[in-house]
Amino acid sequence: MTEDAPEKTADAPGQTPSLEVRDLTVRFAGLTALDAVSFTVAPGSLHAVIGPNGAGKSTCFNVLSGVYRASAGHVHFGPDELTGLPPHRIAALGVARTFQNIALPPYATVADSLMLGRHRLTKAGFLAAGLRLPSAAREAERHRERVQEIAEFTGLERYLDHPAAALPYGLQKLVELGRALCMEPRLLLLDEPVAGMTSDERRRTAAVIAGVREGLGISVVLVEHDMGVVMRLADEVTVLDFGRRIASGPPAEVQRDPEVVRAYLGDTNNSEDAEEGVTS
Amino acid sequence: MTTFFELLISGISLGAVYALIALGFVVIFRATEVVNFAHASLLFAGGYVTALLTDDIGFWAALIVGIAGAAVVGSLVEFLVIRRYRGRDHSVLAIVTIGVDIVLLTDLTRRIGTDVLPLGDPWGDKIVQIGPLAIPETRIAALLTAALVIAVFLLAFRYTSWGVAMRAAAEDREAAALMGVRLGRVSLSAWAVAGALAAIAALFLTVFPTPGLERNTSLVALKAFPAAIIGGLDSTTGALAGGLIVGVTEAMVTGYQDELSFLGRGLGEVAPYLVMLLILLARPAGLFGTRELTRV
Amino acid sequence: MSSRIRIGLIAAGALVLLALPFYVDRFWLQAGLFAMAASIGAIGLNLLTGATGQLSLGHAFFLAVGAYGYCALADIVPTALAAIGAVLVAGAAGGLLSPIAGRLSGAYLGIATLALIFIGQHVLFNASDLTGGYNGRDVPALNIFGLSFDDTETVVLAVPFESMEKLWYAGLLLLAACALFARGVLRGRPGRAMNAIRDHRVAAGVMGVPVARLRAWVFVLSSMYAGLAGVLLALIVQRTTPEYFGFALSLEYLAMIVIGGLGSVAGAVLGAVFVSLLPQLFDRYSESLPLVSASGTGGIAPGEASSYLYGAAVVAVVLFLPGGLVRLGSAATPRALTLRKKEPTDESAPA
Amino acid sequence: MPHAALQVGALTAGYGPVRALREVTLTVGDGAVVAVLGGNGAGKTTLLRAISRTLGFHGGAVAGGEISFGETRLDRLAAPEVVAAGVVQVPEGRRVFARMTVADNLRAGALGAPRGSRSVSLERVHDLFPVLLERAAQPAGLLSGGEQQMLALARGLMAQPKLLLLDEPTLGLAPLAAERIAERIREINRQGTSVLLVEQNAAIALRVASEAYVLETGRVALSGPAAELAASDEVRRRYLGVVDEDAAADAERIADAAPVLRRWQP
Amino acid sequence: SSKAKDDDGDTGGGKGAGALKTGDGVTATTIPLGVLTDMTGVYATLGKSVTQAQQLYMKQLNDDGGICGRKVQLTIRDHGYDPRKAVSAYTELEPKVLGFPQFIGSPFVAAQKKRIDGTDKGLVIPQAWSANLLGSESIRQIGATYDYEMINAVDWLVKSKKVKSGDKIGHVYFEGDFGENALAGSKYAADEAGLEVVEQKIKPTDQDMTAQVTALKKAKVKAILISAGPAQSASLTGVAAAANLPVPVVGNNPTFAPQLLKTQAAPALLKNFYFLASTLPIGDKGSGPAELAKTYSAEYKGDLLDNGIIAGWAAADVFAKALEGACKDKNLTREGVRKALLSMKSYEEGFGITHDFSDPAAPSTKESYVLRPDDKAKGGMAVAEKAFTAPAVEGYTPEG
Ligand SMILES: Nc1ncnc2c1ncn2[C@@H]1O[C@H](COP(=O)(O)OP(=O)(O)OP(=O)(O)O)[C@@H](O)[C@H]1O
Ligand SMILES: Nc1ncnc2c1ncn2[C@@H]1O[C@H](COP(=O)(O)OP(=O)(O)OP(=O)(O)O)[C@@H](O)[C@H]1O
Ligand SMILES: [Mg+2]
Ligand SMILES: [Mg+2]
Repeated sequence: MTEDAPEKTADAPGQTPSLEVRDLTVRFAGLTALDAVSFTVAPGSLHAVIGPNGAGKSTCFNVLSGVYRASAGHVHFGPDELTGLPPHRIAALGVARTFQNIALPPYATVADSLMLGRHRLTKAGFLAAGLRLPSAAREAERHRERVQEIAEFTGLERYLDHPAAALPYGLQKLVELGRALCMEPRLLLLDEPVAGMTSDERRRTAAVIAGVREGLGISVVLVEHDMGVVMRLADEVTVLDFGRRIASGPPAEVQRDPEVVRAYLGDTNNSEDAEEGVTS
Repeated sequence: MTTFFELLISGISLGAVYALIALGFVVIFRATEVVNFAHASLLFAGGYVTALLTDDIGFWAALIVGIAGAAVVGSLVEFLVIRRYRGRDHSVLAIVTIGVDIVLLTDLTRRIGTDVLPLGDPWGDKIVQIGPLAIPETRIAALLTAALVIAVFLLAFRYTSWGVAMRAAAEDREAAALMGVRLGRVSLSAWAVAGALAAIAALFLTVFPTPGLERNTSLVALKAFPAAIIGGLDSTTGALAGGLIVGVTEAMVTGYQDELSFLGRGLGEVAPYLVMLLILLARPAGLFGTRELTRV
Repeated sequence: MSSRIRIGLIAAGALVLLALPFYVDRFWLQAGLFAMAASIGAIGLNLLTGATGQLSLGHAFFLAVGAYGYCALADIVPTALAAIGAVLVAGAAGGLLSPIAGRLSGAYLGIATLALIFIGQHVLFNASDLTGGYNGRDVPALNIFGLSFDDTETVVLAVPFESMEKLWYAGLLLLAACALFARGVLRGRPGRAMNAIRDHRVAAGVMGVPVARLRAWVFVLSSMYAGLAGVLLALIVQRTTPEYFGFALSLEYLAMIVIGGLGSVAGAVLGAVFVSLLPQLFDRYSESLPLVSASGTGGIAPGEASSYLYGAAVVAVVLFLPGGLVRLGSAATPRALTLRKKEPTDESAPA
Repeated sequence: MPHAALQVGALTAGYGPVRALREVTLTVGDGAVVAVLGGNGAGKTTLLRAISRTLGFHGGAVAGGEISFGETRLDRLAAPEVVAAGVVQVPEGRRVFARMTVADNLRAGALGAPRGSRSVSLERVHDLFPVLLERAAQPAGLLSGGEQQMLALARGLMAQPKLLLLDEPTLGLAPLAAERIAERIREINRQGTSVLLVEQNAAIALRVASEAYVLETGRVALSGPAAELAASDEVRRRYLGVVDEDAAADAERIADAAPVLRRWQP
Repeated sequence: SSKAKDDDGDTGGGKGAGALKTGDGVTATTIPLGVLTDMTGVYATLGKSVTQAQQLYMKQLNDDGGICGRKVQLTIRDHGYDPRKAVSAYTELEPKVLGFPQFIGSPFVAAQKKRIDGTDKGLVIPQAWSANLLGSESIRQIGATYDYEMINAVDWLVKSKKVKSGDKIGHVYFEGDFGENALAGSKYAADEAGLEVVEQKIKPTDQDMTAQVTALKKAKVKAILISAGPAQSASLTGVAAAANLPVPVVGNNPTFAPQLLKTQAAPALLKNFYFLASTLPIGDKGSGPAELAKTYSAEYKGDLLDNGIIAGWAAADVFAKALEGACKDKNLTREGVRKALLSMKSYEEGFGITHDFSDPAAPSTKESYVLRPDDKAKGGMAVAEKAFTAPAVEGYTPEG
């Protein structure tokens, strides 16, 4: 049996190609969630996608990861066209993502959840696993070590034996991040990675994300409502509203864009103002 | 041509009975997301109580007691078993209902033993003649009942608080409890209603042209499975459509058995399943069922 | 349980199993063999239903494919090859269903597989050239390198070995191999992917698991286990009849994995032993059981009593022993505790 | 209408051997807005579950202490009875009924409310979140994350609670939307509903609340008037992130200090 | 202790020429027999009556002193029509008993045929009359097989119901050995008589015969044969009558149950239904049935009377007679019993038909009674025509 041997992958580390989203359109019955959206993620950069609730950010991720099908438009990741590929083929190209609504198994431990991220990088099929071929054992051993490394990096090593689903919300978000990292992605899609965290924890998580980009040199697309984190991390920001791109550019520029302020930020802006609110 | 229409009519009338049974599955499925494999034994229980009493207290009274009896059995199943399940996996609960079914069926078949029990209905073997077509009165009654009951449920699910509470509880018990839904009561009422429906289905399954309730009756109820699936497990309209499709398929294939004999004889029972497979290939959630929603 | 005690227990158990044919009579050996065949089938179903979350009511169909496939192939090739061939044919039959097995899940898949039973029985009854129709077929005895698993007596250590004694060892060997294989699968990479599909289909896909393909392969694997169970059953009964491979049989297998423990190999074996030995014990000892009366005396017949008990066991296990019989042994592990639901104990370590 | 105060006294609760709350004492005065802050796993959600009697759904239980709302001892009731007593929780993680339409979700929310008032609350809710009216016929599961959060909140309001328990109501909301929620909470409160607010967005929480508690590993670490807490250094640093200006540098510093993830060499 | 062979041990306790030879579980005081029945499965109807009748028979026999000074002891196993349980039960009882006066389920008997004929060789009386069990010295049915019954039925239709060459007759039959063996007979006889058979195969879960009747009506059949269960014959007869297809319906063996006369189909059954059997009905005035009915009712108060009682009683009686024969031959072993049975050429125990057990390849009789429902008779059946054998039977050889 040769069941699910991983697809041939074109990825060699260090060669992160650019992600090109061209005129991407997604329609649902009676609703256009994405309307001819285009943007480019330069290799190794961190690109933030922001916008009001329901603007189409997660929908965009869903298309990029193959969960939804685009009604029109294209997504190219280097030489590969992502539109139309099933999720596992996209994963095989080195695209990893986290979920806005946590998607962790209810009983598996954190370690096992992270190991699942290694799926595409490992080969052992039914025969190898069933017969316990030494190759399968060696492979598992090697990848467990890497999982340990990633757990240490994300600060999860204390929880490796815990069932992931019983962890508090913020830690579950971290497990999601760790699992995506375990896929050794070339493109990492993060959907609201710091939602539900305290300021302290946000900072730590932001540091992890920054560290990922530094250490691995991969591209990251970040959806986040925490403007602090976005400003801090992003090289480039695209703003969506009602499925349309209303602005894009460097963070500081975008933040001043009146359209963005009207649709998204509101005139009270961010934590400084919030603090004023408290002290006044 | 007459043969064709005779078969069509006979199929539709048989289908009405299947639809009634399938509706029982649908009610439980919508209320609890559980496929109730014990439905056949609820049906058996209802029929048995009716048959037992019909000589002593008359048919209508017996029918009412039978319906109530099956409702009680349904409630007991909920109260003693379903309610006590703490997990979240609906497949496991489905398997639990298999266990319940085994216990109930063993008991009822033991009681019924070797008898064939007539339900003493007022329609007897009377026939309504429409042109060259003969339709048993019982089947017209079944069709009307099925249509009525299904309409009532359609409205109830959609427009009453009971329906909203039931669907909410089925999807997320905790969130429903946070809305003030009394989970126990809702689920109990669903099972009671399913029991009552089963008893009504039992009536039409065991009156003319079948001789009465006997140990195989519960097996016949299995034929409502493809009906429920073809229509879509969570759709009341689907139950009706599925029931009719199964009934007509079965009647046609049986009636034209000679022409189809290259597929082997006795295909009538198998044909609905083949139809079901074909439909599932095209529509994985049945004709009227809601597709699994995934939003991440 | 320390691992040394554990190994000791396992060794002792193995020794007892190996010695049994020298001491117990044909009836018990046959009962044991039925349990072994059931265990193999149940392991296969547990891979599918327990580990991957794909409900199947069609397991009996694949048992039939194995049993009949063996008979039919034995007409043209040596029996040993026929046995292997039958398992492959069962797998292929599972593969044919992959458009459905890959796409459907939950109740829909369950009832779609129910169709297999009815279609399968229809074929068994009607394709009489191949299946012997209602009469069924005689099962040719297995013959491996001149060792024939039939009723000719071979005397071993002064004990006459007939078919059951010989099959006993074959059965043990097969069961051990199947169990170890399944365990390896479950603990390895495929097992993780299977669980991921069960727990969160979309996430599994995004992690790189080819959901439909893996589901289809698990279906194939589980069908092969069922096929092997069918071959073994046929060899034990020495005759295949179509009625046997019905709905009730599929339900029995589901009951086994639920009673034993979903998703675990040991659970499948425990459940299979429980479900297949229970009625035999009842029958055999009906005279001495309270409440149960011997057949033909009115009252609750042994067959009924075991039906009651096995239905009730399914319910009771799910309600009171979530995780199945297999949890009885491992209840004390810390991981089981964090998932178990009970009042907090007072002296407990901080999280 | 007469309102009552929520009293939580020496509450201890946990999940199996996991102790999530230890002797937590807390009061939500009549008509007050009280915020609860705390890091991940501090026990905030557990506190709300204990009050709304839904710990059982998670395999948890109250081990000691008492909870009362006015004259009513909540810790002796079942979850639906708590709702009937006027205490309604908007749970963490939205928990909308995915397969029901938005409209039916709102109807479900009103199941615990007096019958006559439904259309009024429906109007109010649509006023607050116009998008819900637009999407009335759409299955709730298909809404975006933030839209679901609005629906969850709206659904909770449909029950017309006397005390509203909010578990991270601004989670995943855009800044503008979060601001609007904050305003709305104040407004609801002005109309007479007390609020117990669990928030990660401490800035908003402290602005809305009159009093605040800080939970740490299941214990009350700090408490007092919201303004006072907001001024404390500890709270400023940990929950308000007022050192944001240095965040980038901070991030780099942490990244340097933390183990570095190197590329994987297959 | 191991089960190692301690040489010839317990086989044949008897020594010397004049002494009684015993074996296979027979002791100085008891003759153990096995009963493999179905009291909880699809043939529970039959199983219960047969078993109770046999228990009653043995009780009386033992009260009268037993056989060869020994009491006959029945061990009963209910297999619920599950092949695995049936095989297990046979395996369990076989080493302990001399023979089986009852074994329900011809597929299971067939499954054990190899062992019964090969090594075990104990006398088995199946309560199934499928021709494929013929041809074994150890497996002996009592009565005509299904195919012969149907040959007689067709003959009777031609003789008494004005069915003539060129006509069509319907045959509704169960999937499985019962229905298909019956079909073999009806097709043979139809061929001989120049009739055409319209086949309708059904399953036990088909309980509404409307579609079948429609198809048969379309084919313009002049009579309908049915080899199915009671529910099906009631539905078939009722629907045919209601659909203006007033043709005779003729069933065999388990097609009828007295309970049917309480159902809506009763009038139609009384009018159009006939039934072929190899014994008198239990409600017959003849001394055999009447006496049996009386003793049976006295023992099992409230239980319905049906023809299973006669079948069980007759099987017990035949077995007992064979035991007596074996006793007389001083050979109370499996072999002795078999031989004794082979020498019974004209056995008659008051149920109207004479049996000849000397040829294992042929059924013990080829005669059938035609019965008809009678709501006044016990067991709901009365004789419509005396036992006869169709001439066509002569040229017929079962496929067995
Ligand atoms: N499968 C679907 N079917 C129908 N409508 C959908 C589906 N998925 C998303 N939508 C709609 O598309 C719009 C965009 O949703 P999306 O999840 O992309 O928003 P978002 O930008 O991620 O918002 P948020 O910040 O709140 O998460 C929403 O209005 C949502 O209701
Ligand atoms: N279902 C559960 N089973 C076991 N332990 C649990 C469960 N839910 C929560 N816990 C534990 O209880 C403690 C408190 O969790 P709680 O969810 O109340 O924290 P929280 O303050 O709401 O955190 P967050 O801000 O992440 O939502 C944590 O240690 C957590 O691991
Ligand atoms: Mg989103
Ligand atoms: Mg929380």
